[in-house]
Amino acid sequence: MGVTGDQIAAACDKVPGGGYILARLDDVLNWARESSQWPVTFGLACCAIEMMATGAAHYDQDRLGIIYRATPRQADLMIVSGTVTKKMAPVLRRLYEQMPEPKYVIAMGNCASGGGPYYYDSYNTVRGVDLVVPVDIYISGCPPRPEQLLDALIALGQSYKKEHALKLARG
Amino acid sequence: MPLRDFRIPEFDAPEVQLPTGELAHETTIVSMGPQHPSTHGVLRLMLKLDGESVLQVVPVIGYLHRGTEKIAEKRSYAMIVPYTDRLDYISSMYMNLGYVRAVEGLLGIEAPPRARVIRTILGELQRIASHLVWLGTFGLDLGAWTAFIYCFRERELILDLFEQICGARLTYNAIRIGGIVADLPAGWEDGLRAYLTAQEQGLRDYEGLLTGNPVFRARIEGIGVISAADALNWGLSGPSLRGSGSTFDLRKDDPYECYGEVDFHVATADSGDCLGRYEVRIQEMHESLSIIRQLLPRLQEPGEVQTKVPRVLKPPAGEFYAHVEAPRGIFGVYVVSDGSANPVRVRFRSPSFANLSALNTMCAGMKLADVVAILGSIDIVLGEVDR
Amino acid sequence: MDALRNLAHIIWYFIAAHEVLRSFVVAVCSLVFMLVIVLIAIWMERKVSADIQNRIGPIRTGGLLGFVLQSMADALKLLLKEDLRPAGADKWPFVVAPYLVFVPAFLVYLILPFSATWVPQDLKIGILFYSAVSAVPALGIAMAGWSSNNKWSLLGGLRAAAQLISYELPLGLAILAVVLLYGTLEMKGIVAAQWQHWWMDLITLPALLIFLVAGMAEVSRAPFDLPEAESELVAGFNTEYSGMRFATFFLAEFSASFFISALAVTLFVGGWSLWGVDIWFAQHVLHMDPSTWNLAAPASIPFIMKAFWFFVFLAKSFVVLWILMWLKWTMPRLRIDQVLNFGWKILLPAALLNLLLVSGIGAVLPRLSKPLTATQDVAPIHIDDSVGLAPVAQTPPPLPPLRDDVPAPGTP
Amino acid sequence: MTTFAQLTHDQRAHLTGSEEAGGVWCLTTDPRKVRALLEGLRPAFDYPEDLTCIDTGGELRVFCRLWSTAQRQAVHVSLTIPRSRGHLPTASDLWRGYEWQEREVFDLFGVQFDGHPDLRRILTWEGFPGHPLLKDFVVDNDDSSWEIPEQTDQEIIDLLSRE
Repeated sequence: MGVTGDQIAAACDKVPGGGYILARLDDVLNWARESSQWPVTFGLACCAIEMMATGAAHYDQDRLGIIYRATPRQADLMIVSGTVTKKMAPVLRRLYEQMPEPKYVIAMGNCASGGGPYYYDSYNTVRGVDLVVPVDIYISGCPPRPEQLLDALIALGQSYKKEHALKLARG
Repeated sequence: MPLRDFRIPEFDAPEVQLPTGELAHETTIVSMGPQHPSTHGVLRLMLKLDGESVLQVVPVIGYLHRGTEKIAEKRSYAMIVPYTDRLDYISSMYMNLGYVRAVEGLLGIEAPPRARVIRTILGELQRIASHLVWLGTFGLDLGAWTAFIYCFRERELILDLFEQICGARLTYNAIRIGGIVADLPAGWEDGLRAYLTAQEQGLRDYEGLLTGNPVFRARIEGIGVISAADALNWGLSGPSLRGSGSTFDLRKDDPYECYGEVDFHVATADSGDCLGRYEVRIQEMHESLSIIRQLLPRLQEPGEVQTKVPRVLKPPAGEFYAHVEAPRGIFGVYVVSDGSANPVRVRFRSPSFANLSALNTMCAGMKLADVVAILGSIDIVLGEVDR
Repeated sequence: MDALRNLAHIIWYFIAAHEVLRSFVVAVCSLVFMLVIVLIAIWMERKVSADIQNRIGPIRTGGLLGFVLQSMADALKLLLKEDLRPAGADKWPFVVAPYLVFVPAFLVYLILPFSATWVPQDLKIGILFYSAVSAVPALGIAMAGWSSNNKWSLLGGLRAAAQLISYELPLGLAILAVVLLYGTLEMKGIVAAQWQHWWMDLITLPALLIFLVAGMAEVSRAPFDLPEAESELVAGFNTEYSGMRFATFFLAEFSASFFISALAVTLFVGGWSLWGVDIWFAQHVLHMDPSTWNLAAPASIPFIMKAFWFFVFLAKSFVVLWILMWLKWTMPRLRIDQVLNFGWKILLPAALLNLLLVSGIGAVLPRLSKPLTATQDVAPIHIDDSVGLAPVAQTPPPLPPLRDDVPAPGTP
Repeated sequence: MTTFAQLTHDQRAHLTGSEEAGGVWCLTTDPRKVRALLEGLRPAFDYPEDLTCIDTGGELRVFCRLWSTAQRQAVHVSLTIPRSRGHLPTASDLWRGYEWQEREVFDLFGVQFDGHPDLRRILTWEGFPGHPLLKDFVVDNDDSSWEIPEQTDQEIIDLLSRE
């Protein structure tokens, strides 16, 4: 509110040694983002069941600090778990647009990544959710195992390290 | 690839003319879903509310309509089996079984005895797994988180057993035309026995957590009542129908595989409300365990698990309708062949589709929170509603 | 070195001498305390739920320091998020609502007696202050629901308004029973009375149950979490809130949960006292002389005991909080009409009945309510080795002169 | 207990053909007689199991399957209608379960059911071009032509606004 991350970053750049402070600040913020990834509760099809299984006792996503939020407003990422149909695509896009920046998308499973078994001969399937929203991580599998989803979430967390968290801040 | 640009449809409620006069109030139209925590996927309910009371529910479906029936017209008979996995993805085994039985009927062949025993066991395991997902999500709908985690704990054990047979956790493609994919791996029966013991303890856990809980009972007793006659008229099937007192169960009424040879009773409840449907499913899990126990000795008998079928299936021209009692109700498959390698038409009659159609009837006069409970109690899977 | 010490003295003098400044410092301290408590409470919630559900809970972040780092990461991340305001939202109510919920949630900490003499702001009308302030969040929640331009939020806001106001009554009546019994509105006095007469807690046991149930509804914890019922209203009144504003709601919710536990401990479970065990411990293990302690004279009580009581208080509060969590993770949610029916038809009559009962008991025990009208009147306890805790003297002995804790400016 | 012979005898006037295949009674009829046939079947066959349509290439065959819970007996009723603008009387007042099934047949095949209380598209959306399960509905496997037609909720809103 008021001051954006960009302005803080610009101010830091002017101070001698500010670059170092900025880098460390980014590290801390990226650590925070990595440790607290909240996906939106959004299941489309078969993969959603594996997504639920990932949250259950056997795999326990909460170990990584991952909790599901029902409203897109409080979510950091969207796990597109299942086939996206043309009827669903506008809703999915709206959901994505309702999420606050910075936001990420995981395309879970073959259907979300590229249409999967419904690529050919289906009149209602979107052949890959990347036609609708930008995707950061693709997971193969039909459906992927919970371990794969966990791996993707960890990989996404690691990828934050390349970003300037402060410049992404809009708070 | 650039993102497609399209207009996002706005949901605009109609302009409401504010009523005037004393005690004036207006109704609200709320769109629940397609993304909502308790619509079990991508169902959308349009609710007409008067405060918290529900006046009308209009389910809007098709958000997961993938055109499976159209795709099936372009595939060979064996290639359709994996697509059936993805209809009711919570009970894929049963979807396989339904379709495979239809094609077998068309071909006039039958699976070998050992395959039929294994199919029955897999089917009942799948029924328990499916009911566990239902119980967990039903608990979630009512705000009881812990039951969900408990149910998934035992479900993992079933998935491990399935995985040993076919290598997949959810979409099995394990029941094939003329048999099953492979014989049981060594040691599978021991795993099954260990699971049966664990599951019995698990069932005690869930019941301890939910059945006697006064809050849980208060939430579901007398909610979403539908009479047996109404339920039949609406085409309800499975536990949603038996919760109203009907004993209609294809495992008894039109036995297939080994169901004619095992002893079990059809679980029913008379109340016709959410509690009745809950009790039926809990009883069914006990019955399924008993069916599996009865069939366990027959796993010792060696034998083939696959009849010889040609590589390219060309059934004679004709049609066949097969139906099985899937965990959610009657799953019917209607296959029409013209003698070529691809079917003319494959029709999937999905239980959830019919069960969902009666939602408005059940929700009359209920509160908003009850809609969630009722929807949870009829246990729909959007994959098979939309197909 | 001397200059520094002088400076410190001057600052201390200023702080002590100026009531406003002192209040400000106290407020900041209690805010920090609240934030730390909330961080721990959130982590505890996740761990307790994990334990109940056969899971492990957060382990990856922070290692052994996870109890504060995990929640810190969540807060930092939320700070970073874009702060969205929906297109049709009512700007000012939308912006103000989180703070209307948050500020009362930490203001009430001011009146909590954390230890025998450690009360951030010792109000004579402590409980009245709580009753007044705790009614404000209902307004904030209703405002958030109303201004979000979202029907789920609106339903959540309306539910909150109905529920919070309904349960305010049994909550107030349960507190009233305590006030009636001890004859004081001052938190310190209530705890002191329990410290001296531990069996009083048994009389207020029904009131404790009523208070806990009403309190759970008041802070909207399961099974009364209807205003934000996830499976029904998506996220209820905070559906449209993101980033820091959502974090504010989140903090306020956990802060209120802890506060309800702490208040229950203060009013019904003996507060910082340990039912006489603390006295016995001080006397026989630490070889102190409790007969010289005077609650009106803070300096007469050794620091170690105050610290000990502080930890007793925290431990008790967290135990009560754990019970609330235990209930939350094993109970389904009630329906709105059931919640209101329960509040008006069962809890309120029960609270009234309890009030009647307690006033009857209060009439039988006249000497209790007599000398305890204010803390100043609390007599020093006299320990009789043969009896243990002696009853309060009919006529309080003269108070020892108050020692001036504040050093004069300039004195080294 | 109705037997097949008894059934066909009672219903002869409404039938164009009948056979018993694999324990299932298969009846064929035509669009004008179907309503009377179904009304006659209603008392015995209380469960509406399925209703669908098959595009054989030449014409559409509408197929319905009923089940008698008392008799444990299935009956298939089928009839053919022309490909375009086929009209049929609705059966949704006899079996409420057919209400959605008929909507689905309307949606995917374009068969009109006269007297249906709420004949809207069900699986596809309002304004979907064509009826996808007809054999002449061409599915485009090419990505580049993918586009989403306008989707509105007007029909649902109208339905809900009705008193």
